[in-house]
Amino acid sequence: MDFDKTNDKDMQISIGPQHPALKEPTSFSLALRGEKIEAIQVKIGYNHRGIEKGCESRTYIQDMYLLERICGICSHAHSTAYVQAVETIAGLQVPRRALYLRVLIGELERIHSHLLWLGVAGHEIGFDTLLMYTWRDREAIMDLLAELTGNRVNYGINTIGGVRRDLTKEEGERIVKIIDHLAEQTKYYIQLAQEEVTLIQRLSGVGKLPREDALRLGAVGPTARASSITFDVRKDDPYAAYGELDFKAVSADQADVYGRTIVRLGELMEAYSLIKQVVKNLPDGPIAVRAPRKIPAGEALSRYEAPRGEDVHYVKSNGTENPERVKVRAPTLANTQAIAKMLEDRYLADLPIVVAAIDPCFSCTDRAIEVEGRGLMSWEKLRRYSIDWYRAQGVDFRNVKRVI
Amino acid sequence: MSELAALKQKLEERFVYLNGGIREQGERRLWTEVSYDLFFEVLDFAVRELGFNALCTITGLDEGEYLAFIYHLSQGGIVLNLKTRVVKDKENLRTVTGYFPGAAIYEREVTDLLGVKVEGLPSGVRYPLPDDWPTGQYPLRKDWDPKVLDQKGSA
Amino acid sequence: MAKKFFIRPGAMIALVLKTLFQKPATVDYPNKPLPMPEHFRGKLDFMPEKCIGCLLCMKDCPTDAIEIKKLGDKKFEMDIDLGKCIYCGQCVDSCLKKALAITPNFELAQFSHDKLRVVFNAAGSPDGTDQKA
Amino acid sequence: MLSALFNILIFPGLFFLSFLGTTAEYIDRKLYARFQNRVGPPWFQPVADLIKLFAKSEVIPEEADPVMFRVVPLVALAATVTAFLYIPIWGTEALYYFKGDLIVIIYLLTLPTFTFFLGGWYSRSLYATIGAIRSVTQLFAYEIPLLLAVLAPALLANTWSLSEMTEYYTVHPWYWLFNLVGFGVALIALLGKLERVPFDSPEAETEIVAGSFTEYSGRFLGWFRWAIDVEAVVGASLLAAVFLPFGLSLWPPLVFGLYLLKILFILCLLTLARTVMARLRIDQMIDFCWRILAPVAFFQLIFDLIIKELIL
Repeated sequence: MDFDKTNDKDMQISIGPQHPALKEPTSFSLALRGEKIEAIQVKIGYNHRGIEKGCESRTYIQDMYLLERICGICSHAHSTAYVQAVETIAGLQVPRRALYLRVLIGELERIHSHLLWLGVAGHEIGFDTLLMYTWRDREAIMDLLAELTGNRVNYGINTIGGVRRDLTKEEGERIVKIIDHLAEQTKYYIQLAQEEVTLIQRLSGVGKLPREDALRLGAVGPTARASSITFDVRKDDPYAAYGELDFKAVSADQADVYGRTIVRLGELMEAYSLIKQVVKNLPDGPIAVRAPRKIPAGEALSRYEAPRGEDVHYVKSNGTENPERVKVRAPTLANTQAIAKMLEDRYLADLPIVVAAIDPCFSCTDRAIEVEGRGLMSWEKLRRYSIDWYRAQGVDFRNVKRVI
Repeated sequence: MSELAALKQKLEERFVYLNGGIREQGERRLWTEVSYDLFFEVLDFAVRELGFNALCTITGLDEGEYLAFIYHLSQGGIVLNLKTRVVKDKENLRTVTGYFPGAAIYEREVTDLLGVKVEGLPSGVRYPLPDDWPTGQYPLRKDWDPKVLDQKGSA
Repeated sequence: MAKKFFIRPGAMIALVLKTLFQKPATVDYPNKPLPMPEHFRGKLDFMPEKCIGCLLCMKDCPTDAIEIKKLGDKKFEMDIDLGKCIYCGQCVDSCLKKALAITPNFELAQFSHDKLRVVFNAAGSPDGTDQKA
Repeated sequence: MLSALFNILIFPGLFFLSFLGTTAEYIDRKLYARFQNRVGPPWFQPVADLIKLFAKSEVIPEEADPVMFRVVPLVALAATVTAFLYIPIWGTEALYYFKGDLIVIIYLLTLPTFTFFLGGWYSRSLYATIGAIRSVTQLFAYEIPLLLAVLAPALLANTWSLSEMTEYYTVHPWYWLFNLVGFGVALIALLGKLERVPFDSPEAETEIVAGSFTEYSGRFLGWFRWAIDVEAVVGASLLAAVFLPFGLSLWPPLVFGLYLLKILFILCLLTLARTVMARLRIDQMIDFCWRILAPVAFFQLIFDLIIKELIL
């Protein structure tokens, strides 16, 4: 039902922009009848930071770091998608060792993202123990990434023409050791997902998205793969070294939140096997080629299978040091279209887990207004500014009564 | 013949004016450009006959007098980048939500950021700019100056 | 699958009871130090004697955090705003003479923004105020 | 008069109960943390939290009913403390007792839930309203199984007075073993009463912020927190007295120690339950209570009837 057509019997309630269920600002306006959701309106865009516009006034090298900061969790996805597009335009032959290392970091990132997701999903349905356990396991990956790349997030491993850091033999051995441990843990979580009745009760049959609707609405990533769509960019449009590695695109046919959980858990196991293959088959050679500062005119579209789904970057160059246009389509933007469909005839209590099940990353989605020229504000000035801003919106905090 | 070349040939056979205008890039990218009055004919053929069943996104470009839009259509791993142009501030786009219901958000995005009107787009909340964004300001246009935001009365 | 599953509530009981007797996974930071790996990208270090003043670091810095000032003949000082720095380490890669290096020092929080400006002068030692960290 | 005041305010009344309540909260939180491989809070954290809340200023929404908004948290605390006076803890005799006090205890223990409802309802916030409605809906789900479960041992003892009941079980020391199924039912119902995972949908953080307590702050939230802490102890004491009435004829201090062990055991079971389960939706909760919990409680009742008529 259309949100504007809901009637007086419905209770209109808004979840967000600030709400404990949401880790990032977004807004869901719900029309509720009892516990049942009658209509829903999604508003995103609270995190628009002007990154696409910002890219146009920075050099290719600077953009790499700017785009990496679109998202903290899938930072490697964005930076790889971007450098791949630039390398295509410039016609650079990236060394094989660099491609393998990109896969290594990309899969480590997928593990850390999926473990994070599993914890968040547990928290949304009140299963905090799962949150604590998975995030504890995730720490091992974060520490590993810090050791390999120099930071726990925003790895900065990519550079145009290759990667910036090499992998030593000892580091490879350490990776395998940690991966083996995590594989054991993940097997336990897979078993848990099949045994724990409260978990199954809360996940099964919730957030149904039939295959047809998933295709129509353009869902991507695990959201789509849980609806028996087997599309995986790594398989269908192989980039980096994925063409040479052995893995399968995990999919499920439940078409609900439970299916998405199973897909992500399956992808974790695939990622472990991929990492082991990379460490074992890492080719010798240089890790980067020299890239020109001025990229010749041209355009390219690059796709990357981020943990959340297909990430698309379009880069257009005009022969100068700055790109003419950079366009980013993050996976969450494609998946938000499906939220309203998934929540049809569901309950308020299902909203957090259904939204969490697409693994939303609204920072990725929104990207683009810079607050320019205002400089740094002191605490007092910031407070003043917010009061004035709200007053302009018609909210006056001077009338709020203080009790005592 | 590769899959990509086959698709290119099919497009060239169906639309004579595309002859020589289709560029292959790498193994899985096709780039082509059509004028806007012919756009829907090519889109329809690509979606219905060639099986391009998903729209990755719509990229909007400011090319001075024109606004250019690239519709990135995908069929598995292959992407057809279909470019078209409209005259800035004069011509409107028509919605493609008939083919891809999920395209609504991309059309809202180009509406907000480049200031092109999209005919037939279902009503809904704007994206991605805030509700109190000054009208007539389109940040992705090349002549847009971010300083307008610091003027009084804007967010 | 070979393993047999049976659906029940409280499937985790055995594990949580075992965990009860394990050491906590959390670290008592900041009471106990938390060392970062050797190649962690923390605070920058500048060696003025190596700098030739090519300004490539300034050019490549994504956030304009670095400023190289010429003090005299072949004498340069670096002024860095740690509040702007995103610790990407691109300047270290860009530097032709390896006059820049990264250190694993990440505990750089300050109460005042002024203290985040660090000047590495020609004398070789930074006179910034963050050295307590 | 003075001794009555002492009983109500100091021992075994408000002060002692608050001490037990905060200790119980500490044990709950610490155990929860250790189950999750965390360190957990220091021993004074629950008291520190309460002091912090009482030191803070409170905001009452303009649309809320100011009188009800302030009064209900106190009613919640008063009701739970009163209920405790009828529960025997150091012998077979409670401080106050009369025929039918068991019903009064159960009645007094439903009052906090009603105050959650009224508090949420009169805050006029949407989240609080939904939380309030869920609280009351949940009340109808768990109260019947709880009542049926408590009824079974009472039936066996042929009395409605808790003190007389414990006396009966002291005379017949092994009869409490007949009621173990009822104990399980009452334990699950207690989870619902205390609004803990898996039955915490009335205050599900990720859905409706804090349910009924969304608009509460400062002192008033402090009263509520205090009442909930005390409610946990009183609920556990009730279960200990009804279902675990053994060793009551010993030396009173020993009985008291045994009592502490019993409620510790019950509280640990409650914590374990909330550690290993996910939150059920309110419809699933009601479904579970009516379809499974209530029939099981009924089975216990009939079982006791048969035993009483045919064997004893």
